[in-house]
Amino acid sequence: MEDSRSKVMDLDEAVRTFVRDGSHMSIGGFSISRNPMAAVYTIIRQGIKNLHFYVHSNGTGIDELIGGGCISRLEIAYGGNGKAATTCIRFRKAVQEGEIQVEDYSNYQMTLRFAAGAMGVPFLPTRSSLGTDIINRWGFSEEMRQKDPKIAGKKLVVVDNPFGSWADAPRVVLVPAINPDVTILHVQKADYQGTCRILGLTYADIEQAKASRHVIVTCEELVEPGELRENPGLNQIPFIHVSAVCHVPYGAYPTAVYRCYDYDPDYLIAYAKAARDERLFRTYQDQFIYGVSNHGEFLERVGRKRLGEIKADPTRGYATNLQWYDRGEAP
Amino acid sequence: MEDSRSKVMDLDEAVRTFVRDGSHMSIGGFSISRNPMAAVYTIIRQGIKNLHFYVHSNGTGIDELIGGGCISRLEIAYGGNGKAATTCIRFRKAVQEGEIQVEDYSNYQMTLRFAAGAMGVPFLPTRSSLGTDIINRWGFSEEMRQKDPKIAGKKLVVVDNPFGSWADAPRVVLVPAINPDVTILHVQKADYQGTCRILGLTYADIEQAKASRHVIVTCEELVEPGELRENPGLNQIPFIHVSAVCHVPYGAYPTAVYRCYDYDPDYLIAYAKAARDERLFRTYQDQFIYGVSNHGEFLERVGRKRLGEIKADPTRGYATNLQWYDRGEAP
Amino acid sequence: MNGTSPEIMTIMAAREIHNGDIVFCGTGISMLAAMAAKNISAPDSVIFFESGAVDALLEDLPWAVSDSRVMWGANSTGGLMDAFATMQNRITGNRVIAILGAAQIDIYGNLNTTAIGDYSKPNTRFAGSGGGCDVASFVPRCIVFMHHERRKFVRKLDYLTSPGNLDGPGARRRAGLPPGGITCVVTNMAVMRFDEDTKEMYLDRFYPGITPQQVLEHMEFAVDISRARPADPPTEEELRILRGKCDPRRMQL
Amino acid sequence: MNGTSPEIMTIMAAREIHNGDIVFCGTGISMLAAMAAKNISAPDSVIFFESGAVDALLEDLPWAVSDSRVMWGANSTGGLMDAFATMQNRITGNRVIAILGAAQIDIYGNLNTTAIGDYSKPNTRFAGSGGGCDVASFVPRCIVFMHHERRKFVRKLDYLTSPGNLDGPGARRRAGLPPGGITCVVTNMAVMRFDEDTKEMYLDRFYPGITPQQVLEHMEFAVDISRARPADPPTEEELRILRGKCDPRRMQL
Repeated sequence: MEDSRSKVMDLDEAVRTFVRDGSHMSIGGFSISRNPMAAVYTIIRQGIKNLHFYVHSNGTGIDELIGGGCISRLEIAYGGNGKAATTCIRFRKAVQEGEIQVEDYSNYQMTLRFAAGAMGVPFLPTRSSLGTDIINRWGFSEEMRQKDPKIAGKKLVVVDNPFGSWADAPRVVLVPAINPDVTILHVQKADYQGTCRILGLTYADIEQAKASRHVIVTCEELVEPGELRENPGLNQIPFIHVSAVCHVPYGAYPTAVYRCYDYDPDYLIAYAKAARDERLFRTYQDQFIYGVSNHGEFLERVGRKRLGEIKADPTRGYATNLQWYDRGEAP
Repeated sequence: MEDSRSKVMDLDEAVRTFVRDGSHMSIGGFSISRNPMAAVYTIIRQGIKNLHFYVHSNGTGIDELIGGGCISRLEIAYGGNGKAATTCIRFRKAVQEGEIQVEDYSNYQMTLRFAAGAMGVPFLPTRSSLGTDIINRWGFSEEMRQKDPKIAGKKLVVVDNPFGSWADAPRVVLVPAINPDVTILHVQKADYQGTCRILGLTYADIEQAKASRHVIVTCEELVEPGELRENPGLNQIPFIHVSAVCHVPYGAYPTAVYRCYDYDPDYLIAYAKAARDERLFRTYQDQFIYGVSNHGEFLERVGRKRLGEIKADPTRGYATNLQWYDRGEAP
Repeated sequence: MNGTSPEIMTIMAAREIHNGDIVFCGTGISMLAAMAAKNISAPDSVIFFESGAVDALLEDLPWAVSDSRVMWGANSTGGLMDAFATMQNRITGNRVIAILGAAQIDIYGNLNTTAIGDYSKPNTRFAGSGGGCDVASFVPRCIVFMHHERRKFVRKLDYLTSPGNLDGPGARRRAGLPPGGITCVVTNMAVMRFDEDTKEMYLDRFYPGITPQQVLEHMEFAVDISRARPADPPTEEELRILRGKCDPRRMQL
Repeated sequence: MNGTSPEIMTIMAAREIHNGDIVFCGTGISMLAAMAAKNISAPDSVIFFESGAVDALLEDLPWAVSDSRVMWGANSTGGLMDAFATMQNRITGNRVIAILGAAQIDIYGNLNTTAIGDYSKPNTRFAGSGGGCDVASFVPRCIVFMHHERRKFVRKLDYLTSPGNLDGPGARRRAGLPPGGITCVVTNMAVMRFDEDTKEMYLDRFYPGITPQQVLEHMEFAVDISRARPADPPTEEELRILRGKCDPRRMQL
């Protein structure tokens, strides 16, 4: 009695179907782990523009999208890329040069905003950021907010606790729900219905998926529903939330996928170097993004040898002998 | 580098240490599944009184505690016991006879209240119950609430959405956080530090545990920390939340534990019959609760044969040939 | 007439379920209706329990929504937080149809599952809301199973547990609820629905052997019977699947 | 003097960690301090990452808090919702000590990790709050690692990302925050703390070879140096464990 409809699609088709100029979006993963990079490169290659992005700490993917000129508005908690870049390079440049509009939140606040969207409530409360500039300074003006029905009228609201001093919290911050048009996740296993199994840390992927009108899943392994149903407690995202499933092995490369492969420090450090210089960055993009037509060709360009070197140790889930020789920028 | 302190205790000692007359409490499980019954019987046997209980749909355990005279105040969403009792018998009697004070919420609201406690916020919002008597009628008066610092000053609060019509929700209900003094859970596996692994549905156990000042865990299997650390993604409750661990095989009997054993329909139906009649109920309690000194003796009284009959099929996780010959009460 | 009374009720409810619906149900007859729909006309409907199980296989009939039988072969098993969020969430919640029961219902489809008599010292206490109030608050369509009796179809509820149309047109909106709530009542005599404008209950279909007048005699309040027509009885095919596939051991029916 | 500057800073921070503490840390030197404490004097402290990993084994040094290296052998791995709830939760949160970094700090211990210059068009943009603002809002004790430079110890922050004592005595309470926030600053020259009454930073310990006056010369604002005493340098034992057990491959130090 399983859902008979298959949601399997080619990634290029999935992005073309669900991602539009101006879409409100988020991607899964955290800094240098489990970013849906194949989808990120596809978005850049398709020349999609003016995306409004919601980000907790998704590093590599966001920086590439900014570098690709795809993002015009960004609500974000953290733009860093592990040891390759304490602050993501293209993100830093774009903000300093006023190329993107930014609204700052904390990591928990962004997570709660996705959770509110997933739960179907307009806001969730937290004590985080009381007394700080996260409350006092708004990146998006109230006029801009009032004009655009797709963003909340206020960045956040501070209210007195209507239960008095209950839970020792005289005051809380309410952060508004996010319901992206589309979220893209990369997971270890999915089936054709769209059910997802994530191994290791889930970050905010589950909340992001459930908050979104459409979810595109790229997966390392495309399995039969029966396999996932043997252990239903391990499937964090039921198929009812998912619109498209794309089988893309190494779909998070150059970021890491627990138990599958590690991040590629060489790639990320080379990227960070290129990102600092406009000419080098164009060369990088021409070679690795525009110079290939899909993720398979991209991986060929990276080279099978390199992919072999970052293969995860089956017990530990990461490459135990991963070396890096260049620490990128100074901290 | 593991926490070297063992939290393993005898159940009798754990209850004596953490549960007091008047304690605010909750128990894990849902209706006829994974109630910490060994702990419930221990509480009754120790004669603990005036407990203030927080309940979503924990059926069997709550009804026994009410029958044992342990509970004086109850905040509850649902008091049913599967096919054995559409409404729990001793719960119904106690409410009708005014023996306990009751405050009604919905199942989601009780779950959110535990989640608020776990998250450290004074309330969480929902759209549930707008326009209903769950909002209009209070079981605990405002005077009583104002006098007792351990309960919130208000049952709940309805507020206008401070983000206007954001998320199409003009108004929401805020339900106050619960932070019980102690919560007791029964799980399939735990280690001596207190880390828990629950198989199958988690109900609201995780939120209840994290909301509580103390957590007593009873477990089917007491394992080494190293075993649980092989798959950290399957451990829902880290040891930092847990005060005591008690190894009690069949500790949820007569309720079910997924992949271990089923509920015992014969026991539950016999219980429901006895519960309807004061004399029969005393006889039941004398035989199964007061007439034994611990859960081991209780299980001996039930009989190893019966326990064998409800053993879970290793694939399906329940007793595939479970029969019941008496459906208990009419619906 | 074909089929016993529980069988007819089950089929009437099953016909309300569309392909692709997410069906929130309890155990017993409501689960059978969901299984019948899935086997007869809505193969891609998804059976969903408040305890947190999504798309359970249900090869054995559970005693409760927490039963291990809802976990075996399910698509996913979470907890109550996940389950209710799926219904309050407007994206998935709008696909949910719920099947509920109640002790009392009023003309606007509001339900009482809490207490009869004075709430503070009731004559009869019931189990309480459970997830009933939640789902009736969140989702666009709910079916209620009721026995047609005057004491159950009442002018005024002793306690309003789960919201139907509250006190009439616009009331859900004014209270802050999304549209929806109780939209269909399936009884042992008839199928009742709610008028789009007045939000009041009306008689839609009556079963073979029953007259609209008889239906009215079993209710404390009067409803419009002008649109009432005979219900199409369960077909042989529907009954064959219900009996053979959904409850072969006759544990419910 | 024994130990390099990063080694001294690591040991100074490690000494702040008590047995049983839950240590919120990032990667790099903050993680080394947590590991040093666990190996030297606080064996039952629990290393905790905002990404959701509890009590990681850390047999290899991670590049980021999301790194698979924090998952291997951990006690549990959840997500961000779990991790931040553990800190906002008053029961577990009160056991948390955090180790942070910042671009700027003021006399009340407030931190800037967002931007230098005008926020709307900054001269230098940093990564942003991440979990820094969250943890500084929730927990009673936070250590900040800083290089002692005038441009970092500033009279006025360009952006207040993470709350210390805000604008002085009572300010956290007035804002609605629990007591706590930034309580200790460990630099390459000294250890600074905050006065209980004035909530202002003061010089507590200066390292061998450094004078209180030199510390003041590296700050834009003046602080009380009347309580300043020389720091106890790292012991041989502390350094042996730090070098041998926490970073044997010298990837950080």
